[in-house]
Amino acid sequence: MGRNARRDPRSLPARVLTNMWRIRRFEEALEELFSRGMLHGTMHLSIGQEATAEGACGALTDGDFITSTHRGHGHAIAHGGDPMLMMAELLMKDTGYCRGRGGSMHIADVAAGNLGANGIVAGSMTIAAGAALTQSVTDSGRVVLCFFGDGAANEGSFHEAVNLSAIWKLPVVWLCENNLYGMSMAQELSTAGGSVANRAGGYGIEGLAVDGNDVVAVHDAVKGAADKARSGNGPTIVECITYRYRGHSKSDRNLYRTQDEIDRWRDQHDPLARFEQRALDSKLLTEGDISACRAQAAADITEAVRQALLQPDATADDLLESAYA
Amino acid sequence: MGRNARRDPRSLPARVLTNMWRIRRFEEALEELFSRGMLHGTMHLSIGQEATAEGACGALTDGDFITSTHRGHGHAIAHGGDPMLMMAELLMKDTGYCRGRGGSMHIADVAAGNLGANGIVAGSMTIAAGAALTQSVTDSGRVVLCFFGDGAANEGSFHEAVNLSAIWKLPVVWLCENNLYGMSMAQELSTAGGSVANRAGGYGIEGLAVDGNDVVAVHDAVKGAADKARSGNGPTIVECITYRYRGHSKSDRNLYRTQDEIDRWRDQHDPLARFEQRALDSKLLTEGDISACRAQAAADITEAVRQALLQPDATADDLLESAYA
Amino acid sequence: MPETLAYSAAVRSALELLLEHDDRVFLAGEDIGVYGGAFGVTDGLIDRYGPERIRDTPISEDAIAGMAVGAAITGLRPIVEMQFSDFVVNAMDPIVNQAAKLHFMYGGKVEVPMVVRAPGGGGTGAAAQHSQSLEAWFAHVPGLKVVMPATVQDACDLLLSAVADPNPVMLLEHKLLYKTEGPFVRPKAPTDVTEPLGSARTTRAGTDATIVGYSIMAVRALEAAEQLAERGIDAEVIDLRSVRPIDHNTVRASVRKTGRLLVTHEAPTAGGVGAEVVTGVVESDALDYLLAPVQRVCGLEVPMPYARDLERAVIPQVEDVVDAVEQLVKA
Amino acid sequence: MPETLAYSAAVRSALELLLEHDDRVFLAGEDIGVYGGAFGVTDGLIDRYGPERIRDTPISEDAIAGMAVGAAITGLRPIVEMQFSDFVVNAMDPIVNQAAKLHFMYGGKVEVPMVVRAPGGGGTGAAAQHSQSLEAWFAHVPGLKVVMPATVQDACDLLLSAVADPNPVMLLEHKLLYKTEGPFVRPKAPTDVTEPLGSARTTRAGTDATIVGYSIMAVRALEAAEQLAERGIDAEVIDLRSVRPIDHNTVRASVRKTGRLLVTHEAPTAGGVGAEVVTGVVESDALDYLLAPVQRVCGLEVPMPYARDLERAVIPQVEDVVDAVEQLVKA
Ligand SMILES: Cc1ncc(C[n+]2csc(CCOP(=O)(O)OP(=O)(O)O)c2C)c(N)n1
Ligand SMILES: Cc1ncc(C[n+]2csc(CCOP(=O)(O)OP(=O)(O)O)c2C)c(N)n1
Ligand SMILES: [Mg+2]
Ligand SMILES: [Mg+2]
Repeated sequence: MGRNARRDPRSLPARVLTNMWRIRRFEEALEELFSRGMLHGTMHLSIGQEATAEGACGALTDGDFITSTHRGHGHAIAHGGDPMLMMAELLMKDTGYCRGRGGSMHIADVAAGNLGANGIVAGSMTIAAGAALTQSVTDSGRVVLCFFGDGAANEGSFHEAVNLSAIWKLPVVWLCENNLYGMSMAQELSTAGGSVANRAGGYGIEGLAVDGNDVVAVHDAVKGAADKARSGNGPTIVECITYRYRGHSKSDRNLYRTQDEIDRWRDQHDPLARFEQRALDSKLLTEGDISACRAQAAADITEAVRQALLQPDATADDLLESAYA
Repeated sequence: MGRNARRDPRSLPARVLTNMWRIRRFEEALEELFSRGMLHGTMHLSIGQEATAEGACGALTDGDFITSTHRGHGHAIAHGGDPMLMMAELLMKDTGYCRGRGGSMHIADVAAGNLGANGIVAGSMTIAAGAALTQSVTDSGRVVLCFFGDGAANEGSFHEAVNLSAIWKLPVVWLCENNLYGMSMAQELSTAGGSVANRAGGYGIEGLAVDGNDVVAVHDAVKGAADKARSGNGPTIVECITYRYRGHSKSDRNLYRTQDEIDRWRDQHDPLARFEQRALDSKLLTEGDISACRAQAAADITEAVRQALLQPDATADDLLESAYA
Repeated sequence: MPETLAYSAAVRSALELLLEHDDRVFLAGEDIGVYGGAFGVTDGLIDRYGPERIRDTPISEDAIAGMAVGAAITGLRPIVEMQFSDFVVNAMDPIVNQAAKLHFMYGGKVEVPMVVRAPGGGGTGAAAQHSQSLEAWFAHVPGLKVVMPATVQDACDLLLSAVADPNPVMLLEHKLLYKTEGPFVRPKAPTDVTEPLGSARTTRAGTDATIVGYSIMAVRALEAAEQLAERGIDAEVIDLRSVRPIDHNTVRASVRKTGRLLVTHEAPTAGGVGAEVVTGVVESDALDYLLAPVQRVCGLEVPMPYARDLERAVIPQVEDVVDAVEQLVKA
Repeated sequence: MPETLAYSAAVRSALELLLEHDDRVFLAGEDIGVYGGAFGVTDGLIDRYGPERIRDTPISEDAIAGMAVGAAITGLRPIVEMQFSDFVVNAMDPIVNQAAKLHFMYGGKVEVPMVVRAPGGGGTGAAAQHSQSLEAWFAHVPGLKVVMPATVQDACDLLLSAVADPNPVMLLEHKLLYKTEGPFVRPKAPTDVTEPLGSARTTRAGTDATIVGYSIMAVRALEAAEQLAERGIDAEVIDLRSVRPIDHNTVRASVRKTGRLLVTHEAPTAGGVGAEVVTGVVESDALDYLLAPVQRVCGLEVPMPYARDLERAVIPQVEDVVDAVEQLVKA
């Protein structure tokens, strides 16, 4: 399964743009639902980071896997997840991806190759290594793309997972979404050595940093890394420089950065605006196409919310039987 | 306190050589006691690695700290530990360093700057960072030397500790004793990136690899790193290539390496023989001096064992009051 | 006259006192600086005490706790924060294998005066990896002390006592308590407080049944007791406050009086601290006073679910305690 | 006719069967290859199954366990070894936050069939960081199963059952048991064994007192019962075998018969599995059958010391059980 299983007859640029807009509209819809008190808990929005999710997942092949993070809505959508089932999960519905048991931080669709979001920073990295080991020993020809944040690069799990993947030449792509902050901690202050990509050398693997708001650049870098992994040449760290416009989570007062910085990224580096401009310039899409993509994305998410709201509520009836398979 | 507090009027080379012999004789005495059933548990001998311990600790200044490992007898002696109190500990005596509660893997003398051996691989690395933080915030002018093995470099703790030390510019020297194996695991197979020193770049700090069986080379490298740390310029990874002649611990059948390899290291690279030859060649010591050093070391250890055996046994009387300060 | 304060402000006031009076004290943790901590506990402290004493760390729980051990044995008094108690899984080695054992293992020649603060518990919709109550693990580790303040006053006082203690102390706060308010007498100096670690407090005297809880369940137990009073049942409520050591004598004395015992905590039932409380009773002569089987009102045996109703079903509520005590008294 | 085999060989025979019959099974851990494992359990396996299925790992416990989670959810059946159970502190996140929770958290749509083998316990002079018995931690985690075989046969059978189970299972062996020998019927295929996880076994019937133990203390309990028999005391012995779930019914039934309960484990007393066993009894009607306060014969509340006599003092011995049962019966 996976993202490419959704047959969409439109051109690749149209699909990419629509998907990025879907991610943004999904997050915005959540903000709206949250403000109306319809969600529980907190959430971590990826508005501003759409190009990284879409570029990375778009470079994968049917059957490839991803692991995701606490900031995982974009990953799930980009990997072909159904926004309705995601929304249903967040709305605490029994038909949501996790039957209302997981919520925002645990959206998974293992059968479709999304091995799951994870509330533990760097918690999915060793899992990704294991999933890649399965691919390696079964010669499946599939790769695992592991999303992690810049902050995660300072967890011991990062180190152990990357080292293991390097010595075992596992088919994994380590995809760092460097949005400059781990919660309030500036990446440059927390991460000795400057960049995450720079750490690759210590493990004898390749590391590259790309503009994470350029969906094509992300795609190309991940495509290269995935091809390499698939052909048995081991892992790569791909660091995507990007930015989140919203706070870390709902409780964030943004005290650790300036409004000016946020504005600058939004106004000058927005991944959607940039891709639209580029597609126009290179005549891949017309103004009309772009409007159509936007409208499609908006409609998809509106419909997802509408459908999700109609779903039956999650139930505690079989809760006690749910902890064990 | 620390090693230099022991006033020894002899020349530096004589002291260094004697100390290295003390370490070796100490380990040999343990083997002997072990074979006579007088010890409990297992132990990790550092025979073959004496130059690293002595070279590193010899580069420190009074008041500097070390943290040690499961293979820590050499570190303790090199840092000025009293072989009698160590032996008493291993012989389960109440006057041993740890009152018989710690044994081989936990010899410590915090007051004298040995913050302790540690049974957990890489377990002392974050502790060393914390001890270095104390030096930094109190402006003590002291440094912490943290011994760790090549195998420890693949623990998450290594990563987190080194990163923390780098961003906080802590006065710590990361001293890797690379004896080519972590138990049975060859360092080159377990450690992506080739060398441990090579990982330093990922943290933006300096890493250097030296001949760990050359006591002078070790001394010089550590001296440089300690000076740098002391003057506020942060940590360094100093990787010392060395070799252990004995098995990992008492249960090791040495199946993962050849006798030939062991013989080669012992016959061609022995740190004691090499230093003796060098001292002779450069006329720092005479044959007579060397004999005197050896004799002194042997006598010291014999006396340590004799004294230790006379000590009162460790007692369970106050055991229940011992867990809490 | 006591002022009224929020629990989180009480924790902060203890931190301020300590920072003010003791140069050796410093704080470290993720986002405790300008962010003020995930739950706002350290809000504003960095402005007053600077980044050297209010240390923002990388996301490296192992290093945070291990660094604290190293700092503690060399003379500082670290107070570190695990952003959520769930993340302490990444710091088990420094806490359990190092902090808890060094004093013993090194023959009594070193002390490890460090405090780990960690917010636990559910009710915030944060699901399975952000809602755990892991006190039972630490309560099982010789060398550690584990305290869980339920009241605003204790939130301050037990923290002061924890920092004064020469041993490593886990101080587990409950997220939902942070915003609760209560009477507070502000200590003038850390030494004003001599609240010993390890003593329970009887927060309501009663004759019909003993309810033992701690942290948020001590609060809910008291509410339950008030409701029970309306139904003519007079329950005694004990706030354990410390789960290692446990003040078994206070519980036993109460059971000898009431003959009925209910223990409650939010952590899952099986293997929880409640079992230890119960066992402390029935391995003593207090067993003979028991008029009915003991009851536990604790977390269900599942990870914490996200959905509101499911989460509520997993976490013991006031009415669950009320119902169980009613049954107990009828039995 | 059963053959006589060592416990470690029985574990190995289960591993061999599994490797032989199921391609998805692989082993991973530190020094499990040519070294044969720190306790020789995997001796020779790498020669027969190769380094892909007998995977030597770097010293990275977090990655070992996390990798197992990832392999398990994608179709393999990992059996990983923590070289000493003490090192599991470095793998708590993958075990507790991931393996135990994924099935629930992802709405039942994934299974995590992995087994973590870990040798625990003291008596080897390896001191505080190499002698712990940490089962109580895992017994408190919904989503995990925890088994602790005491006999040679169970060492094999419970491992086969653990691997057949679709859930993550902690299989905690005791170092001192590895060399013990006992009767062994060799299964022909993994499916020959249908020993369910979670059932206790009454290893000696008796009428005067119930002794509940597991792992090495189930063995010592049986020895104690034999000595007690000579003194005219007829003890029933229950080998719990599984500490999550706990077979409370077997214990309760026994207590209803004997009226006296002693639980024993090597882990420290406070907060140990014994408390859960006791509570399972006194929250049922079996309480009414208790003729005397329950007794615990468990580890002392200190880290494990190195010196032989001190270590012996901390670990419950056969004579400690004998003495305690005598007192219990007199009471
Ligand atoms: C082990 C662990 N430590 C801390 C946290 C709390 N936390 C959640 S997200 C986050 C920041 C993560 O930063 P980064 O990896 O850069 O991802 P981003 O949020 O920027 O996408 C923190 C500290 C956690 N969930 N898990
Ligand atoms: C966390 C942890 N994992 C595993 C072990 C078991 N163990 C003890 S020493 C050792 C090898 C360590 O290798 P290295 O760091 O190279 O030190 P060396 O023994 O070579 O001096 C292992 C695997 C341990 N003590 N702690
Ligand atoms: Mg980030
Ligand atoms: Mg080594």
